[in-house]
Amino acid sequence: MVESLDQLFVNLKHWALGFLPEALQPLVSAVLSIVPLVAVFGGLFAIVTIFERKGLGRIQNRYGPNRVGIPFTDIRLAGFGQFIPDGIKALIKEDVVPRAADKVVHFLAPVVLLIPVLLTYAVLPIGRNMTVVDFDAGVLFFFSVGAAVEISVFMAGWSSRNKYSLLGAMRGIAQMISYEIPLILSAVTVIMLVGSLKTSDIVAAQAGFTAGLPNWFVLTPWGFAGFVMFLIAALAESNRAPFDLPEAESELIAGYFTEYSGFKFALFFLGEYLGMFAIIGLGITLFLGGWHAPFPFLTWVPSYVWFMTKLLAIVFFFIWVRGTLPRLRMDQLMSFAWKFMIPMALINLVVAAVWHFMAGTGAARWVVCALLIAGPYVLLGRGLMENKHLGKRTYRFAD
Amino acid sequence: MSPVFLILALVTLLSAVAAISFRNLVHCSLSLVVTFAGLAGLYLQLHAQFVGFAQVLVYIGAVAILIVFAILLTRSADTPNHAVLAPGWLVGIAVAVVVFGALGLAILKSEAISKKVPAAPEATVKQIGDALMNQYVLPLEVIGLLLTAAMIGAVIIAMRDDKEAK
Amino acid sequence: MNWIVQYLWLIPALPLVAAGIIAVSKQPHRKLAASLAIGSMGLGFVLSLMAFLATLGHHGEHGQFREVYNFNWLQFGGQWLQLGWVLDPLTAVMLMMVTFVGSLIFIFSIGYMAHDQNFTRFFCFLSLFAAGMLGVVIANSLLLLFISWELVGLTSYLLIGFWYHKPSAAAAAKKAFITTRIGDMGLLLGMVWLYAQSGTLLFYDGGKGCLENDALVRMVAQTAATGMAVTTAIGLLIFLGAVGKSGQLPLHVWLPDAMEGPTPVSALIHAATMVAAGVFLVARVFPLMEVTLDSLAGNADGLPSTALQVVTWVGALTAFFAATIAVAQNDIKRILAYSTVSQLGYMMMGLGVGGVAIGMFHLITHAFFKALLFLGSASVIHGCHEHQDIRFMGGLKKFMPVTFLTYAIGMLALAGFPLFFSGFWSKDEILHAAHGWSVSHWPFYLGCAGALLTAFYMTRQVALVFFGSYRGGHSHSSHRSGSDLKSADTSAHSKEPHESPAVMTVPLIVLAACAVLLGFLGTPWWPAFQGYLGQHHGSAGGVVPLMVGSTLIVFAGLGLGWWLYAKRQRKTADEPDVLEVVRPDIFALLRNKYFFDEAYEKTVIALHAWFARACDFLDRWVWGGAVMLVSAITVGLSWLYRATDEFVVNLGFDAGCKGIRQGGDGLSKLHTGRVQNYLRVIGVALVVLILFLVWGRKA
Amino acid sequence: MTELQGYLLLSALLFTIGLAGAITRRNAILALIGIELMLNAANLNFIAFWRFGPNPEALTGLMFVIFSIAIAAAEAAVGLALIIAIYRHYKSVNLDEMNNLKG
Repeated sequence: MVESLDQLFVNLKHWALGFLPEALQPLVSAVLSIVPLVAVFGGLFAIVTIFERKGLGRIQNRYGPNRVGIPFTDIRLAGFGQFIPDGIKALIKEDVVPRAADKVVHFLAPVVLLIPVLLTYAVLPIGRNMTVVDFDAGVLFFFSVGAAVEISVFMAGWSSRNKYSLLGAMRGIAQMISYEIPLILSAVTVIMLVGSLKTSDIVAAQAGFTAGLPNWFVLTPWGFAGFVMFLIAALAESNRAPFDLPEAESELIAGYFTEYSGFKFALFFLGEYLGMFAIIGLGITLFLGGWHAPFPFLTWVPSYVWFMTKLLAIVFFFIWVRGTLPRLRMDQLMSFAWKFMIPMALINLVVAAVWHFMAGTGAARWVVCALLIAGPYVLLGRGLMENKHLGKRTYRFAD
Repeated sequence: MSPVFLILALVTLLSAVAAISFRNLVHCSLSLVVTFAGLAGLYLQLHAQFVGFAQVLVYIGAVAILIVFAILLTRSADTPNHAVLAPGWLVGIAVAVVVFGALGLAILKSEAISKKVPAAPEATVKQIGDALMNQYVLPLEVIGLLLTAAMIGAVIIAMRDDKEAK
Repeated sequence: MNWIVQYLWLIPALPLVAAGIIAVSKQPHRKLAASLAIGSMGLGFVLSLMAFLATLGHHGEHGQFREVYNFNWLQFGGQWLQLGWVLDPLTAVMLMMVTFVGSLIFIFSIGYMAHDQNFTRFFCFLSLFAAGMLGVVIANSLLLLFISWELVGLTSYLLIGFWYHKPSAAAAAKKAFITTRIGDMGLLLGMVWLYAQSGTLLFYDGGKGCLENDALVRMVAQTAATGMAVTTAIGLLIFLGAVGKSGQLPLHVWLPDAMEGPTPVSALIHAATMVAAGVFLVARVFPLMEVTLDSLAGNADGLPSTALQVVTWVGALTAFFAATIAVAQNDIKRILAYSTVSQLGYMMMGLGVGGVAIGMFHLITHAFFKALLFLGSASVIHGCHEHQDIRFMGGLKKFMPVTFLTYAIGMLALAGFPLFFSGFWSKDEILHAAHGWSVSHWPFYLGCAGALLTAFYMTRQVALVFFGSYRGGHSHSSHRSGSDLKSADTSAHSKEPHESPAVMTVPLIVLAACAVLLGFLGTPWWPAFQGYLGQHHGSAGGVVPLMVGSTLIVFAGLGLGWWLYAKRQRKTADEPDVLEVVRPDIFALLRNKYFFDEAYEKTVIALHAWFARACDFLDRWVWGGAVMLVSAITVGLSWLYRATDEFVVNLGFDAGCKGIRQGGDGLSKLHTGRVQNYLRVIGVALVVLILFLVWGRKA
Repeated sequence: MTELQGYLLLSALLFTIGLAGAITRRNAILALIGIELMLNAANLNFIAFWRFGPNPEALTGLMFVIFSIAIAAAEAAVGLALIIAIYRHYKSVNLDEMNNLKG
């Protein structure tokens, strides 16, 4: 019963394939894997936008959307229908392209953004036996495809012939490149200890429980540090607050997609959210045990449910962060990446190695690794905080 | 000659031609990106998965971005209104064609190429890692050193020194 | 395997870690630095004591105790590069000596460097040095040995130039570094050659090592250039490294200048340990050195190998010449430096004529009493407010009694005063062995002369420093001031010399005790040391007359020195030396160290100048000549055209110069300075190459 | 024509295109792009020979390409830095204005 529930979709797919001639099966199976994926995450995108607006509203002590229900009926979902009119609006709005803009590139940019983002989902194990393609170098695939996003950002920024867009694009590229390094480095720790780039292997390596706790990597010293760094870098990679300089409304109107409107704008929006989901999904796969259940007595819950739950939890965390933290300045952003994140990530790499070589020494390696992380953290923080006197600022022209 | 190969080859070649023939540098760099992608696809065709992904990561993720930055920093992002071809470009084309002729001749004439296609070799990431960590560890270290040196050198070269900046 | 062997690496690792921690700790953390350095050394001493006991346990059966621990370091291409460490009596003895003397000197330096503001840096370097030295000692792989060897060289450079702000120190540091490099080049070549020949750099590897029998057999069989066995050639190359490091002729020039460093450094590095590393190296590769065809064949009374003969001669000459130079020096530390050079010569000679045990015995004893002497001189210098010129001292006996007593013991040990002092026994061993050497007796004579001179100049020094009356007024108190940072507070000192604090005197006393007692480990009647190092050489037969002889020599030297310098003390600082009155020319020669430095300057500079001139000549005449030729031809052509102009109508003339202009244009087309044209040419060249590869093969 | 020859011809064409770009365009950055193309052609050759070569399990071709990709990254960084420096000096990136070597 539990098993069948867990494997429901897999079995469904095989059952459907059964009706087809041999020749068609590969193609159809690909389609049958891709379409639901896109549909599910597209829907998730729609829901999350509403959740974000409502959540931000609550955080900022206002209601947020709470009227709209399903149009043409009088069903009111406490505003959860909001995304429908939003979507319709986005689709039917006029698509304005500046005259000076480089038409072709301007048109291609959102597409180039969306395609790699969708590709990244190919390697995410969203449930037991539910990986579209299980590449031997899956994680590498994820990162390499993700790298194409920067190109699209540049295309968008440059092609629309608008200094805000260009500034936003430059900021965005610089930020993405800078934060890609700690992102990859913190992922490398996991890869190093699992000894494989295959996402399914990585999930499998975190199976099982010890003393009622799951063997997730986040529950080890290096894993915890790596996870935190991964989250921060993920925030920056998906241009979320407090790292949303590329589209800082207050300075650059909307950064590199200032000149976009209508459907293209919607595509950008979609692409950004899907990218965020994808990178969170990778984080779950690497550190949070993928689709494994957190407690032994909950293993009967289907795996994909766990994946989605973790995903949503982290998404809400992101929303919370966005509602809480102020935006960084460009130089702060950069120095944070290069002076703090990257050194810490490198140290974490070493710590992971130490963890590996101290295997079998019981509690000793916990203490040693924890110290090896905490010590540099404190020292580095101190070092960076030197000659920075934090405190009450006095503004010359205020009050 | 699988169709996939033909398609990829076509894409690669066309984008490569585009990459050197557009007037606008940014277009050139963008079509260069397509070329890199096509090459990555060819690597996948050749069962070199790891290298293919590495190609995308390095070339599209780093080199292309670098080139774009260089274009913007050297203010050559706009379509030039003067001649884009170096004087004597015809000679250049001729030389290139001759080079291709010679290469093609060599390829087609050589008997060294075996007619039989061996079974697809498999190069898992694990094998590559083992090779890098054991047999090729010294080259790996040297590469690391070289990259560091190149990084420092690039920074120093591109650094605007105060005398010049004024 | 014995656990201590497995963890032998800890001994060098401890000081290394200490050095690292000190390096990152801040300047003012003096206590931390000192305690770390000394603690690591002390711990190292304990460990090496354990190692020593482990070796002591079972030697005798099947030769001597030797255990190795080898591991793969890195793989390039198909093969692994192996490193490892070895524990055998040689290692154990050196470990004991280095750690013990080292920790004593560390303690001493607390007092000596107390006023230096770079205290922590000093201890960081010291620990680093200790790490390198211990690495050299435990290395079982010539590569590891070489790495540590270079580390030692580096630290020596850093420490000689410790007071880098004074030009002489910087120069001395450079000199030491470069001079030793010359030797190390030889060592490197020898290493490479050895690897090429034997395929491994491990000394002992359970039969596969390069110092073990079958490798030696393989190597000695084949001959290098001039018909000498490969082993000999390699041995000589390695010995070159030893020459450079332990200041043998002709590379000894750096050692005296190295005294620019702080005196504890001179004591530790340039007297006790580092310079002994050369001797140790020779002792380590001794099997390689001594092996000859007929020694393998089994008849022991064949001639010693060429390598050993060279070692012997170099040692003997060094021993004698350095001693003569020392006679005429006035700087208290330079005298000791030259005596170090000469003693190192003795060690080399001992290795050459008598084998490992004898040389090593002198090395150990010398390490103790020379460290003692240097520390004593340090305390003297410290007491005299950084004076080093013995002419400005004198009568210090009453100011600093402890220093005087210990110094006297050290001096007697060095001079080889009979029966009670270690120097006597070790030196006597060497002389005895030299006397029995089958090749020539000259080393023996040189050694005796050296012994005489040693006794003489040491007496001179002691007499000038400690007896008579104090000659150093404040007239010269700023003589070396500014030279080091301590001079800042010389004013704080009283002008009278003063005894040093306990932290400095206690090590002196300990060392003095060792200098006396060590000797009895190696008397001919109870050769414990030699037996321990696995050399059971002949009975004490024929030793007694020799001993009496050398005793007489020593007494002669002492008496002469006493008569010349103590009986009639010099009154003022700047009256000429007694010997100077007798034979000024020779004295000048000696004082100027046989003009070695000058000679080197001349030769080296001459060489470079000549080379430069050669290049200049080539440039001026050959290439330049070619250009001249071309221009001449052009001129000739233009003359021709002028002629044609004169005799032919203008038409022809125009045609001519048009032709020339076109030719010039055509040629300058090649030099458009455009990258792309060059690229085109390259492309064409590529084509040609391909065509050649395609068709050139068939043809 | 075997498959290998197909790949080889493709890489030869790529090389030629790169060469042509490097030779004929005035802009230094484009010359660099051409050089990148040539490098990639070489890499393609290595991979092709590794795939169709006698003993692919040696991984030699792969290794070579991995290293050459790394080196290409360094090369691009340095080259572009040079171009930027040149631009700062000449206020132009046209190759035919940089002919100080003209004889």
